[in-house]
Amino acid sequence: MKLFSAQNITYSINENKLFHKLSFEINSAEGLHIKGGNGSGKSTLLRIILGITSPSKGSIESFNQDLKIAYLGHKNAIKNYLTPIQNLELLFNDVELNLAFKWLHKFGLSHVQDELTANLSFGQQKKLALIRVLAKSSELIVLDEPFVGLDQVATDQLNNFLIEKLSEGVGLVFTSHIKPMIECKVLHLGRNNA
Amino acid sequence: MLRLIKSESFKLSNKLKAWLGPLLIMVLVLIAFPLSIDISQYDLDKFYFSIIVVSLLMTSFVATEGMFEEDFEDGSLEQEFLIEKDFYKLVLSKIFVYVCLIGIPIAFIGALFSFANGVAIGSFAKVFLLLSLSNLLLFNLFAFGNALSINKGAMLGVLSSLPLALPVIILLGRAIRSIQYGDGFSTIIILMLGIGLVMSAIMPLIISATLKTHID
Amino acid sequence: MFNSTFNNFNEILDMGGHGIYVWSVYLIGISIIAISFLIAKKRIKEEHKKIKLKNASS
Amino acid sequence: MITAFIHKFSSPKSFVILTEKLYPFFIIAGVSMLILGWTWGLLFAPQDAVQGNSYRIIFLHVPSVIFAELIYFFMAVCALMHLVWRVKLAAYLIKSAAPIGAMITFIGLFSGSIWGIPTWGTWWQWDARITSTLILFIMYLGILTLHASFSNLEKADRLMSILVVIGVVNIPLIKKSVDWWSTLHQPASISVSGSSSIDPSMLYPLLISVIGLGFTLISLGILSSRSYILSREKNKKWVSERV
Repeated sequence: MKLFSAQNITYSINENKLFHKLSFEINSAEGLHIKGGNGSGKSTLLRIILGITSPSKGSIESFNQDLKIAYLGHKNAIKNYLTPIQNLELLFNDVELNLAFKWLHKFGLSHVQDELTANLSFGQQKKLALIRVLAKSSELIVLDEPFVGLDQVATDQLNNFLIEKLSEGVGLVFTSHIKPMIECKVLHLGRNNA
Repeated sequence: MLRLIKSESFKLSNKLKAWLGPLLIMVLVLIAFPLSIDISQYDLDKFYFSIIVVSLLMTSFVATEGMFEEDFEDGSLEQEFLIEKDFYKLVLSKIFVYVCLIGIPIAFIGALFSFANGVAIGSFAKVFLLLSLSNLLLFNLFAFGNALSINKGAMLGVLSSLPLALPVIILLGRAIRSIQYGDGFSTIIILMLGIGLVMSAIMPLIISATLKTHID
Repeated sequence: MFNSTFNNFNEILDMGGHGIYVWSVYLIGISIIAISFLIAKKRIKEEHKKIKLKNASS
Repeated sequence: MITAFIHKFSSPKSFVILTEKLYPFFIIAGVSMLILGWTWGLLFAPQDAVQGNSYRIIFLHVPSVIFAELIYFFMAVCALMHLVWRVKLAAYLIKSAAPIGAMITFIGLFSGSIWGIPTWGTWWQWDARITSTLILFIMYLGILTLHASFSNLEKADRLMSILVVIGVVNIPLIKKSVDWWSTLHQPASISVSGSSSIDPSMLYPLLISVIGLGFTLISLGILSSRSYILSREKNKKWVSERV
């Protein structure tokens, strides 16, 4: 099932073109891996897919307006003056909270769950932020560099989770420097827009 | 909406600096004023109001500083956009929470100090009502200034929203006069209430558009 | 209507004692406007220079 | 359809070409009318019965104050065009008009101040008009500061437009409320010569200076918008071809 299709999208900042005339499709049960060097516009492309940023030219067509999207960008969207538990309580309703706590346990964050998030390490904060995506039921998952800062165990956990979600029919779009263990289409940025 | 009000008040009440700070600043400014003049020579009750008005202006600015900055910097705004598709409800609940948790206590302090300085006790309720209403107006305006400047510091926010707040100050001055001379108070309160309601409905629209521009 | 109100140059300068106010206002006002013109022209020149440099390098 | 129409006639390129042609007309008309209006006003118009010769400041003061507000309204129209139809040229025009607006508001304020010394005996009065003009001046500077604070210029354009539109709603409010406030304390200290009763020998030079200053400011606007458009569009083909 088609979720999104992009036609000839171009994005420019201060009249400098970041990418030029990209076209692609996003389907459910299918992964899309966006590759590209620094500053090639990977994050911006994700934000265009999400509808946060609008492309300078071209159009994004969404086939389901009420699509449930789970997203984690390079900003963690967690409050560092709250504890991990408080953060999760802000994000989830009572039903989802159980699953969220399970992930907290799986990621080995249980022993710091009542510390201030500001005192957690970068990797721990990243894991906490990932729970936002992992514990929400969604039809499309959008991730910006999800593997950065994760140890091997967590990387495997995340990979397994994503593979499982793909088999359940969830769409997936992500950017990553590392080659993931997930079978997916690849979109290269920064090759044809020099 | 209820979810937003809940989470905003939870966040604000966990940031001691953000809600206790403005209250303390209000008290300190109100203390500083009598110290700066020779109180034996002046009737404080004649112009103590003016310092209440100015410190209200200052404090409500300090209070709204960083209203959207944190959510913008840590990416919460983007996440909220994915849920609601705009920021109207978020802004509305933020302003509501800020007025309740900071605006009304500040108004209370102001009213308290006004009758500590020789204003008749009978007008305490009037002054309190008046200051609360003007805080509703000021918080709306300063929220706009802070949304414009977002992470560029308070200075820019003041510069862009303080001119908008001047009519409110004049209205406030007029209302205080009417308390002192006992005429036309209810007309002004109704006028301010009307402006406050209209502003609370429209300002979040504008602020929402401003925030959308920022995350774009 | 078109007879000068003033008889000689000194009267024009003096303007019945108000000369200093009137003339300083016009002097400063005109110079501010003139300087704005100069700045605008200089900016155009600078932009032209930048674009020429860019054209030459590409 | 409207959008297509607007975009066709608002390309920065055609704007630069058109205004380049119009510039000589505006600058010649502006400067010559200013010379005419001010010579007439300063040397040939009769003395004011009450204020003596100091009233001659009016021929600079009144035109400046008129354009201080007109430029803001012009900016507001541009801001709406930018927000509704995403016209880039409109944002460029706001950005180039704002410093000119600030400049002319400053001239208006300062000429008024100096005029106040012989007339009221003080250079500043808490009068409704003066106070709201001062606020207007600060608003111009605020707009410029806001635009300068953002490195993403398209974002800066849109934020600036929002502020300008909100500001234009605010201007009549400020005027009304400041009027209300100042009449509380004292009757308006001076009304700039009730315009209906002004003598033709003073009115004509005043009108000529207003129109002359208008043309002069338009030509200044043409220059400053040209440099700004060049700097914003320097990566475009038409710019490199023109230079």
